[in-house]
Amino acid sequence: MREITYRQALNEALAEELERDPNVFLMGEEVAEYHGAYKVSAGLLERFGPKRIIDTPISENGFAGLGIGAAMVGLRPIIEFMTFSFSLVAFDQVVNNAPNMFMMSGGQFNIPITFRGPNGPAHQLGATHSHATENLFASVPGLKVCTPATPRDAKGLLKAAVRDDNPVLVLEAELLYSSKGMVEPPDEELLIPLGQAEVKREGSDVSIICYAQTVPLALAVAAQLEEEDISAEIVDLRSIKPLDEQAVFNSIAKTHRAVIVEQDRAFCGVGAEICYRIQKNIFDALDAPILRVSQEDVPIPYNERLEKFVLPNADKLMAGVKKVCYA
Amino acid sequence: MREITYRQALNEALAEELERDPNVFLMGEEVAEYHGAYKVSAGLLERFGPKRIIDTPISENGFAGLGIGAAMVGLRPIIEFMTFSFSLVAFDQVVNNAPNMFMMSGGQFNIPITFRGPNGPAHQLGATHSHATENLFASVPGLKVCTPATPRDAKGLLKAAVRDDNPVLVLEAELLYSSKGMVEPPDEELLIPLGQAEVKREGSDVSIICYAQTVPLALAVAAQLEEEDISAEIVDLRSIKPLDEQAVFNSIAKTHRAVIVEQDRAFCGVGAEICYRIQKNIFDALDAPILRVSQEDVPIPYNERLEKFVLPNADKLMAGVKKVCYA
Amino acid sequence: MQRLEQRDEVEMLALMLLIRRFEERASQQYQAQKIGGFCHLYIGQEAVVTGAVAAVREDDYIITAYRDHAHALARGTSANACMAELFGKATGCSRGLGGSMHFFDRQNHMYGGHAIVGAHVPLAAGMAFASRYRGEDRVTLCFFGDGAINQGSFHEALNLIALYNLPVVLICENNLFAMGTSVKRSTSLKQIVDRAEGYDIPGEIVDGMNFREVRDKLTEIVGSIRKDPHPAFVEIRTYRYRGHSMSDPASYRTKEELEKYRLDDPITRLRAQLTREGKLTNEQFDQRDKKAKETVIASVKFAESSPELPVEKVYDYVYFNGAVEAGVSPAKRQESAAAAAAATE
Amino acid sequence: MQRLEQRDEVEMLALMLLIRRFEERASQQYQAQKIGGFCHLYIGQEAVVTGAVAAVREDDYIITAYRDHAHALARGTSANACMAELFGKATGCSRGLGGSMHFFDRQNHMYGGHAIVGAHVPLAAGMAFASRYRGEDRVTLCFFGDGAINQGSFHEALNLIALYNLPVVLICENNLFAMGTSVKRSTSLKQIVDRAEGYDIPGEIVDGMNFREVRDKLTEIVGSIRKDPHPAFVEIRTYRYRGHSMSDPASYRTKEELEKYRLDDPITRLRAQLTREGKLTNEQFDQRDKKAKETVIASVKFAESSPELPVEKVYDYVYFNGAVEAGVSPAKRQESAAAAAAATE
Ligand SMILES: Cc1ncc(C[n+]2csc(CCOP(=O)(O)OP(=O)(O)O)c2C)c(N)n1
Ligand SMILES: Cc1ncc(C[n+]2csc(CCOP(=O)(O)OP(=O)(O)O)c2C)c(N)n1
Ligand SMILES: [Mg+2]
Ligand SMILES: [Mg+2]
Repeated sequence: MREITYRQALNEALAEELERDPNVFLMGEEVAEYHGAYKVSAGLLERFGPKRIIDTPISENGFAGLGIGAAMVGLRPIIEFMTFSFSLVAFDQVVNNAPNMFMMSGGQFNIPITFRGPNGPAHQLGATHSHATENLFASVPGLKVCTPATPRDAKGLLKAAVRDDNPVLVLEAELLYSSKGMVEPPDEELLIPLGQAEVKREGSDVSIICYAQTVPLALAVAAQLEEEDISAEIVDLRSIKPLDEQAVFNSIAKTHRAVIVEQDRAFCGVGAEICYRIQKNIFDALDAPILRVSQEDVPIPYNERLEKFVLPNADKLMAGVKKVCYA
Repeated sequence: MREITYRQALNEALAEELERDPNVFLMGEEVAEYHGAYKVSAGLLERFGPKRIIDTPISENGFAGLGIGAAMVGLRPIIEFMTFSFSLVAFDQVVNNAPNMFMMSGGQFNIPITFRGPNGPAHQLGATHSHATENLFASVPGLKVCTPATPRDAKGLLKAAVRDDNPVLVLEAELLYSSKGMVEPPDEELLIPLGQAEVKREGSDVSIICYAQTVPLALAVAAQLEEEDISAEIVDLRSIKPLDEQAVFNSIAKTHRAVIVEQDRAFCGVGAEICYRIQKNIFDALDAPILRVSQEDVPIPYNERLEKFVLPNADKLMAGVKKVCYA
Repeated sequence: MQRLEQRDEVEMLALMLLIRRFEERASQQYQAQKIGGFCHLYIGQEAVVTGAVAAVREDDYIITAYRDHAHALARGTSANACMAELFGKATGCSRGLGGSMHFFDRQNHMYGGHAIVGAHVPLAAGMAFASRYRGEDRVTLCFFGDGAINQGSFHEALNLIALYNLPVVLICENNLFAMGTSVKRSTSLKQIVDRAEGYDIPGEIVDGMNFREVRDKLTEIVGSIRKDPHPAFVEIRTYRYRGHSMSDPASYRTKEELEKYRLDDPITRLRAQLTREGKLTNEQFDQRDKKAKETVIASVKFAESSPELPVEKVYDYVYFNGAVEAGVSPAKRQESAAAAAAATE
Repeated sequence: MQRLEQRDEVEMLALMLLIRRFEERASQQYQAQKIGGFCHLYIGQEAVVTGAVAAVREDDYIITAYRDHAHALARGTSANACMAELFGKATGCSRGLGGSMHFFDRQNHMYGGHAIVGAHVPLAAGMAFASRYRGEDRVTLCFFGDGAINQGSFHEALNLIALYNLPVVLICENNLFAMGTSVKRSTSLKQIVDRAEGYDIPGEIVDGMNFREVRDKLTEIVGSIRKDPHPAFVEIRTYRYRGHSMSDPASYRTKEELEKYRLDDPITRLRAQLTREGKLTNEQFDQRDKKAKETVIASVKFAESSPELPVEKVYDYVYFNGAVEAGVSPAKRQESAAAAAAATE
């Protein structure tokens, strides 16, 4: 194991998959000569050449569709959205063509494509540039959605996504690109199955369900809670779809209390989905209502303090945990 | 009161609002000369002329945006999507421009626009043409979403939508266009406020929360349940956003049991949202876990039997109600 | 599947007859409520896809919109598989899961059947991208309607196709209407082909009621692309005799206009040409037509007697391999593709 | 607000200086972390918006993308309101809620500030639609970058604009790059203006480093549109001296290229023209420049000392009237608009 950044982990995943399978290619705005707006594809053009690392015009709908067409006939495209806020102009391709083709063709055309890029509010980018899209895409049958929080998960999930024979969205967290973590050495194959949560910290009093940017947030809050003698278990979903509900149930069976801290909007969000499943399946195990900590239901303002105010944060999570613990 | 169809009710609402306010216009594919793909705009071109009833090319993104721009400078556009499955190609305009402008401009530009058209699976149209979009749009702050189930609600909600100073989506139900119901006479102004649910049938044993196409379904099931001595209360949400959670709580406070029957996909759907709110607010009132009846999480197949199998239906709702009633 | 070399003009006429008779029968079965959903007929436009298919190799890629029955038939999908698809049966070319607007036949290189207007043009770009990526000399034919040229996806795809210089023939089947909207009311262009200029893609206008002109023009274009990959745009002028879909009375156009085009019928025209040249007798024509009718009647029987998928099978068509694990082997993928293809026979 | 009649060339030069000094100061404040998010500077392109604004009436509609500081300043939004917006303050032109990419100023007819590439072009169509609907003779100026022409929304809007014959001037600020992608790598067109042919919209190329050329060309076009509404397309060739945004080192282009354009600087050029013609002394120029610098320094002070919105106020900006009731009176709407406009002073 060695310590690398989340960005580097993604870069390694891309390089390894490009190396392994000649049908894999990377396409998107500024991915080649510019090395990616966030430098995730640094060095790939030099190593794999312009045939496989391909810059595009600003045409998300066009190149998302191009990727799907290429996948229909056997290639395995990795499509980068500079951010998932820009995937909204390609929404129809991602939700209508990619996931429906397998059903509509009676099983003749599966679409082995990976859409990836940063997702969720970053820092003061304003309402148009701060979309967390996980609930929108996870709602669509036929898509898979994963949301890595650590360098190790980023590498393992992205590699699994590229090898998956279905459309997979890898929603990266821009604010984590420079964060560091331990990852297996490059000569050890690292694949993390889609749909497997991970308990990032054991605890006994309350389960905090989180993913992506909210994982480090939850871990920090758990450390603080420890000082107040509340033992929080941190369940990192890692994938939103398939959703590892069993891991969530297992944790709550132990703690009897749950707070979900999500990156997206509350309304029809990931937290709502998890809540439904918990109460349906282990209703009697619950000692308190489930709480969710989410974005406020407002367009994201530019002003820094207002932005912080509307995003999930440590104070809100802390308050939520105390409430479910009646502490 | 007189009996008219849902289609006619919508047509009246359009005509009355066009008559009332010269800033109102209707735009969309085939709305003028063809009278609408589903004839909702029959007669309007003849009455209001081509300046106000405007046919477009097949450019949903373009004319949705055109409507938003016109709304920025004081007009009150009604934009018809031939179906909301086609709103997906205009997704960015609807979720990024319409609802964010008011925030991003610091309150200078509100967008008084109505997007309307049929939504949700109709009959054997296949995966691309059967999208129920309510959860996707309701998730977005700044939008309002309503889903009328009866001719009266259709008329009253559409008129309220046109008068609202914010972007409102009126999600009509294609399968209900020819259904009939009692509606106030044309000379009586009918406005149904957005965000107000209605109890469509009183009951004491279980609350069935429903909207749009699932309202007649729930009413039919309630009639059947009555024969088995189960008294179901039918709460028609009418609007998804704002969501009249109080009406839902009031009903469940009485019945202690809830089944949500929704038109969309379960995953991050409307049912999940309602479930979260119920358990958070009246956890102790619940005598059983909340159940939802939704689409199966699969792309909609063309085959009739398979399509029926994956959509919410009376059998599933019946089973759900019995389960929460431990009957 | 028929081999292309055998497809002489009489056979292509027979193909047009098959398409025509198939569509007539589909119309009848739709009215008898054996067919659900939307159903868009191709009657009047037969020379377009027939001429195009006559100009390409079996393994060239073909993709189109929702008015797609003819494209599958022209590609070699059996009338049985097509009719069964309309009936929603497991023996349909999409196993009854796609329906009229979503015909697919991988084995015969028919890549759908796409019902969101314009949204398949980027897919065509991707297919052509893949053939260039692998160094193949395949050409992609992308069919779309006159209404599609105003969609954003059309535009983005055309720019990408031009920029990457992809081997695609963009075939606009200009039948003068998109539902009830005449071309004059959907764009200010005097002719659709001019739009290609905005991408520096060479464009031509072709008479779509004339099989030979379509075939010859496309043969020329495809030959040129095969030698030296590049995009091309053709506006093929044609006409649909029926309404937009089964529910459209088409009252937005005059009987006179329809009659004018009927006089120019592509089947009548090719028949006359062949007869004049001594390549076809009336008897031979009648024989072909009879055969087409029989094939189509048989297809209805086939469809009627075919099974539907068991309802719970629907879950098998959500994710390939129905599972969530990473890394399914390419071998499995081939297997399944073959199985699916077999089902279409 | 300055009245247009007073905007003689010396004033327009002063406006260009204000824009330049504002952007330099914004850059500095960004580096000092007083400004958050993305920040795109206009330095080098000043003659484009200045020339365009000099050609229109105060009440003509103007809308642009995210490189928008200059467009607000040129429209008459105060440097104070602009700088305060960058600082996220309640006195900002968007009350600190929009930020650099989302400048709005209703009172001065500046309609944003739109950060999704291409997505504001349909809005421009709507504004022009509205002015025609009401029988006004306003013209809409829609600015966008060379990168925007490959977006679907651009395409759909252009077709609608052409079809409905709307009074819009489509102004492509071709600065040769979209982030690190040179125009040569984003489209196969030899010149961007050719894209307009695909819609039958008349197009022209204008030298964007030359204030007078921009103003004169646009005056002519706007005059023609005012008389008889129609769309027009201009490709204005310009160059941005800085990187795409504050975080871009712009290593994708050569120093020589940059130097070449700097020699053609729009401010230097207009200054030289005016000096040569005896309309401007060096002293007068220095005075204007000094004033611009002072205005901008004052704007930083203003921004620094301005209040932020209280956090809970954020809920007031989700729905107009903050409420769910139907039927808010137009009067209320006006009130609020006026209040918002007042806040930008
Ligand atoms: C994005 C989208 N918008 C609208 C529709 C509804 N629709 C289906 S076909 C059609 C007309 C298309 O006309 P054209 O492209 O000329 O093809 P044709 O029907 O003439 O073959 C429309 C509007 C759709 N399927 N997709
Ligand atoms: C739909 C969309 N895709 C990508 C981006 C990211 N992005 C912002 S600016 C830009 C380049 C735009 O270049 P151009 O249109 O030439 O304008 P310029 O920056 O040169 O003024 C890109 C790719 C975006 N904002 N929106
Ligand atoms: Mg057509
Ligand atoms: Mg540029």
